[in-house]
Amino acid sequence: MKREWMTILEHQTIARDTYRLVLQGDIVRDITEPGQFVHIQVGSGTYLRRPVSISDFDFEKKTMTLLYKVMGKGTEDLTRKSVGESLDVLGPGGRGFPVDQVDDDHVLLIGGGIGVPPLYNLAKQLKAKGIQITTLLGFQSADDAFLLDEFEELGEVFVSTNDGTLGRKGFVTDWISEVKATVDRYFTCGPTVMLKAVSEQLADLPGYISMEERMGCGIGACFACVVPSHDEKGYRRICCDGPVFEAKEVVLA
Amino acid sequence: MKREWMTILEHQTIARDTYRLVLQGDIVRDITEPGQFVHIQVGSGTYLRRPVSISDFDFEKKTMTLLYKVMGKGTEDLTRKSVGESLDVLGPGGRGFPVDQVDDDHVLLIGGGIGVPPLYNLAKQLKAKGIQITTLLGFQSADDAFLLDEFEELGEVFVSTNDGTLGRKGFVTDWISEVKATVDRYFTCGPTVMLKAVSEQLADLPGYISMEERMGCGIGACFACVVPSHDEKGYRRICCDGPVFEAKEVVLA
Amino acid sequence: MKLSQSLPGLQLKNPVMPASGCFAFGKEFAQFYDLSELGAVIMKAATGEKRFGNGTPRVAETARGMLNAIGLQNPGVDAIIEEEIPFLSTFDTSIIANVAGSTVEEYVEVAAKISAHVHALELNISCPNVKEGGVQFGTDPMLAEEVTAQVVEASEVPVYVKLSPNVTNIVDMAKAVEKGGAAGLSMINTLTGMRIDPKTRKPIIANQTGGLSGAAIKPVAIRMIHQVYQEVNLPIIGMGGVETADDVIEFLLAGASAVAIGSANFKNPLICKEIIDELPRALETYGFTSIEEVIGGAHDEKARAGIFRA
Amino acid sequence: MKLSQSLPGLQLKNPVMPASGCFAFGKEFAQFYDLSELGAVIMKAATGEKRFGNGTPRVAETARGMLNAIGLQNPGVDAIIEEEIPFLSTFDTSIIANVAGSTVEEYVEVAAKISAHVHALELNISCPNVKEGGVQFGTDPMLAEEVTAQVVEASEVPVYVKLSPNVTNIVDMAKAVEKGGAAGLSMINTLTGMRIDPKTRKPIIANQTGGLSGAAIKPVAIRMIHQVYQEVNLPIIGMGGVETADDVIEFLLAGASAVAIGSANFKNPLICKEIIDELPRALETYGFTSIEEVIGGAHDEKARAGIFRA
Ligand SMILES: Cc1cc2nc3c(=O)[nH]c(=O)nc-3n(C[C@H](O)[C@H](O)[C@H](O)COP(=O)(O)OP(=O)(O)OC[C@H]3O[C@@H](n4cnc5c(N)ncnc54)[C@H](O)[C@@H]3O)c2cc1C
Ligand SMILES: Cc1cc2nc3c(=O)[nH]c(=O)nc-3n(C[C@H](O)[C@H](O)[C@H](O)COP(=O)(O)OP(=O)(O)OC[C@H]3O[C@@H](n4cnc5c(N)ncnc54)[C@H](O)[C@@H]3O)c2cc1C
Ligand SMILES: Cc1cc2nc3c(=O)[nH]c(=O)nc-3n(C[C@H](O)[C@H](O)[C@H](O)COP(=O)(O)O)c2cc1C
Ligand SMILES: Cc1cc2nc3c(=O)[nH]c(=O)nc-3n(C[C@H](O)[C@H](O)[C@H](O)COP(=O)(O)O)c2cc1C
Ligand code: FES
Ligand code: FES
Repeated sequence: MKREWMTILEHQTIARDTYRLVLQGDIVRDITEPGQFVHIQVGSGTYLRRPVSISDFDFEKKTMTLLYKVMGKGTEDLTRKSVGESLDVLGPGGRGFPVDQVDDDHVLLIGGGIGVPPLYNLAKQLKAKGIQITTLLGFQSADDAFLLDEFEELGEVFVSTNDGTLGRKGFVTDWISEVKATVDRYFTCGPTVMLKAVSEQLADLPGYISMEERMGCGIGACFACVVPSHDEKGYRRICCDGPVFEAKEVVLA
Repeated sequence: MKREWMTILEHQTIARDTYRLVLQGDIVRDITEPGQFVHIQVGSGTYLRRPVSISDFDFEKKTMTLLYKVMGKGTEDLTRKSVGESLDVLGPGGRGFPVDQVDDDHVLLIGGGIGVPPLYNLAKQLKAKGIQITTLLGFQSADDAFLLDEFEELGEVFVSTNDGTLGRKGFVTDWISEVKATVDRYFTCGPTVMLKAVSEQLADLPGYISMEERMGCGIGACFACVVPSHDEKGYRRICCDGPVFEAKEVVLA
Repeated sequence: MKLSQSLPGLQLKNPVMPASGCFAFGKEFAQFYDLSELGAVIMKAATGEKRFGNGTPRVAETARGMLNAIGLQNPGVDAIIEEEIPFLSTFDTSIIANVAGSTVEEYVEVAAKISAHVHALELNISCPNVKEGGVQFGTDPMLAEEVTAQVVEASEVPVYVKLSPNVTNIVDMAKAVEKGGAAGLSMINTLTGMRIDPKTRKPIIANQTGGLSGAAIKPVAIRMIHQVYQEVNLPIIGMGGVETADDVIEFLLAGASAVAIGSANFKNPLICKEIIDELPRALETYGFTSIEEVIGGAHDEKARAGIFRA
Repeated sequence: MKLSQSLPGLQLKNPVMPASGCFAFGKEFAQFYDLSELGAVIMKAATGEKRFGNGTPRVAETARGMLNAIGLQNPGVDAIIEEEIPFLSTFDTSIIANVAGSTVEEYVEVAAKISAHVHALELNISCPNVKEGGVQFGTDPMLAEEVTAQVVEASEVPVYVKLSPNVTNIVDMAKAVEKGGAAGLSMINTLTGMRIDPKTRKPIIANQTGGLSGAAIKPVAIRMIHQVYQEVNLPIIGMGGVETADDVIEFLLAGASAVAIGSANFKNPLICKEIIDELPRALETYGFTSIEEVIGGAHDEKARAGIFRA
């Protein structure tokens, strides 16, 4: 883990209030798994850093792609950073999806809203291993959707939107019963209610979930980001033990 | 008095840590006297506004020139503003030099360091009225000096620096005994110790001094910027009763 | 959306007013907007005699805040009645007089004189910047109750007592002044603070300590209002770091019935008017349909928010 | 410039250390720099048994600061002694254990166990985020004196008592723990605060209130240290909003002998090391020739700064 002023190579909007940010720097070389995140100091208008998942990365070019949605002051301020400026980044943080340990035939990826990004590089790596991928993506509305084409290149994709403006109207979880029969494992990221619904519907399958919580340090020192766990230790820190956990490891509220 | 987002037309360094900032906007039209100031909100990194004197202005072009020296966080942040950006300005504030009421033959201007700027437009207006001007300018060192040529176009100029790198070595007040015999009135701006020395040495002449104090509101409402006065009222607010006072009006600490 | 509301002595057309000491007696701000737009105006502190206040510097900047030690400079209660209130009275807004003093007698004298000319009093027992008296009244519940009772007795209008945050137990203070007959509370005054300049090696403020205000103290204000709202049945005028319409909503949710804006007037002299203009839209954004629904809305026993709290 | 200094139990090679709860037990920061560079390390609070702490969210952002309500999550004193202190002991720096508890017995038990393994204790009687016990110890001088005396009795190493700023009279608290036998003071802990989210209409922090830290509270910390320095003859470890070398100097001028850095570690994990590196140059800029000259330098009775204050 490093603190580095990374250079902004690209920065543009890709969906409603949603931005794609490409950063270059040495931190990229330390990435070990898809699903890790970086902790960004946006500027002097915010106090705490903001965690954002690494959606994709390129070792050779030392670049990483972040996709973020404007949710408040920090992400709002972030939109004003221009190409060529540098950004105070701490990372890569935490443990991602243990792609090396996966040797299934067919896996299911389930992403909701701004939980979709960390699944993208995961999908690429799984596909490279020859694993078949089915992806369920859920968004509020057609205007909020992104990465559709990219996931379609990697496997079958089913989309749902809350208002039915794209794909099926409803929740991403509505697709699960139709696809679960053929898959060996699932990987999911999204709002906690979705993670809970997914892990309940797929309770009989092994799965990995990526979680969110408000962070202080982002490196495991402050215990802001804990989630209760089922073992004797009693907790996990999302920033360093996670953000990716085996579904059965943690207690979803 | 207005609050306005003024446009930065020029911004460059003119001496060590000293900058020239040209702003355009409607506030210029409200200027009534040389020696008034504007109260600038530099950005979100500072809380209070920063008072800066109007050094010169042009009614037609709606421009004003500020000269400022980097003294701390606010002025430091100000240096990073670029031409074309807009700046949150409140002004024009206070009362300046009552140039309309002056009808002397020969006046003395005495400026110390970053107290020099407000005397410049004053000098131009006095000169335009046909009044002879002698100017004493004092700086730390040759590297800190500015506006020399400009004042020389308007009358005789005597310069001193603390280290002797330009003009006479010593204080601006060292010149006073040599020039005081011929002048009818004086106008001065600079650090309080200088104002006090000047007003004591020239106690027998009418004079105007421009003062500084830490400000809250800058518009007369908070009573942060008071200076004791000799009359029954007992005080003056620098931001609205001043910053320019008759030398005998106020009590210099 | 209807923003109006009645509080003891006050018909507020909206819940926003400038805080004491940050608006003088209104004249300077009247050049920026029509003061009739304000819910009310809280005037600068009045004392029995004119006061010059503390030495300068009187203000210092801090992280998202400021320190001040003005020292209650004011022309004295008589001059305020003669020279300042007539101007403010030309506007269609409620006037609240901030009453200060060093002794119970002085508080009573000022209250008795000024209360005939205003809609309510804000009893300032919390100024951290004057040596004599002020501080103890604001930190000792018994003294606070006593001075409140006497001022309430002397006043023709309802008395809001302004509480100091520099106490171990804010609820005790609030209960004490409630017992003393306060019609409402005003909270919070400034937190006592200091800044030292490494260049001069001295406190920046001539008075050494000053009162900390601004966004920096908002979490303390919100916490204290939230605490007091649960324990004391008086309407609260909330203050401490209000800078946006969202901040107003946060104060009301905590339990304030209205808010006062202090230091932010120095950053933007139009702030009160701008927030008043923005408030309806901000309330709608968060799905509120009335001001009453917001007040105390962060409390579990939500039902209380509906009842009349005066 | 010589930055080293002896304080009771501590040989500080410089006056900078991470604050309790913001550095865990050092492991996470050891990947960023060599912990031997630190003046000392103050460990996360230890309680008798392991504690899970409060619900989440446990942190919220505020203006130039943050709220936290971790709730003293820690593995318990035995696990800390076995699993954490051995790692920290590999570094050439002093170790201070932060001792917490709900009862005098728990404080004494933790102190007795852990004091054999560290250089000093920081007695935490000021955690605002646990319901039982903690708060009263930190706000009632008699209870504070009592728990201090018993912990001092039980401890093999000097005890620094960490004071809460949420009190009317910080000097009374400092004098009480001085009487109880404290070897030093540590101040300040966090100011109790709250933030409410207008979207959810609820406090952001699950525990409702949290402790306010960061630059926002620095003026309160400086004021309290300045006050206490004049009245109590104990060395002070100062904290609350330190973010720069200039801040360190401001704390020392106010009267602190050393400083601890808390929340700023979250903004920049290298902050302690960077400030230590910058300090000599900053001291020179302001014309200081030794650390001793800075300590208490803002006080008129400057002579006191020279004497050994332990
Ligand atoms: C491991 C992890 C990975 C994430 N990856 C992404 C991503 O790839 N793209 C993306 O758009 N968002 C992602 N998020 C969510 C993102 O961190 C928040 O949307 C962001 O912090 C909001 O900041 P703000 O200033 O805009 O909002 P504000 O509400 O103003 O933020 C206030 C505070 O709350 C925290 N906060 C608010 N929402 C969240 C949240 N959902 N999770 C954690 N902290 C929060 C902020 O960090 C900040 O400290 C991720 C969160 C985590 C924990
Ligand atoms: C009426 C008036 C006219 C001025 N005109 C000019 C000018 O034309 N050019 C110029 O360079 N400077 C001028 N000054 C001084 C200028 O305001 C300060 O140098 C500036 O505020 C310093 O801000 P800072 O953030 O750089 O310093 P910091 O020390 O970081 O400022 C901290 C706080 O102290 C205040 N402060 C610090 N020094 C002064 C000072 N000398 N006077 C008033 N407040 C101060 C700041 O405004 C701020 O609130 C003038 C001051 C006044 C009162
Ligand atoms: C410069 C200044 C002067 C003040 N004078 C008074 C006063 O005379 N009486 C009073 O009750 N409060 C006074 N206050 C406190 C404010 O009314 C208010 O309670 C406090 O500043 C918190 O609000 P804010 O953060 O919006 O400024 C003063 C505050 C400032 C900044
Ligand atoms: C996340 C967090 C956890 C903390 N935990 C403790 C603790 O366990 N024990 C303690 O005495 N203080 C604790 N504190 C208080 C800090 O040690 C420090 O006193 C306070 O944060 C002020 O310093 P700062 O402004 O530099 O953060 C904690 C502070 C934070 C922000
Ligand atoms: S954010 Fe500090 S431990 Fe996870
Ligand atoms: S700065 Fe407020 S009265 Fe002058």
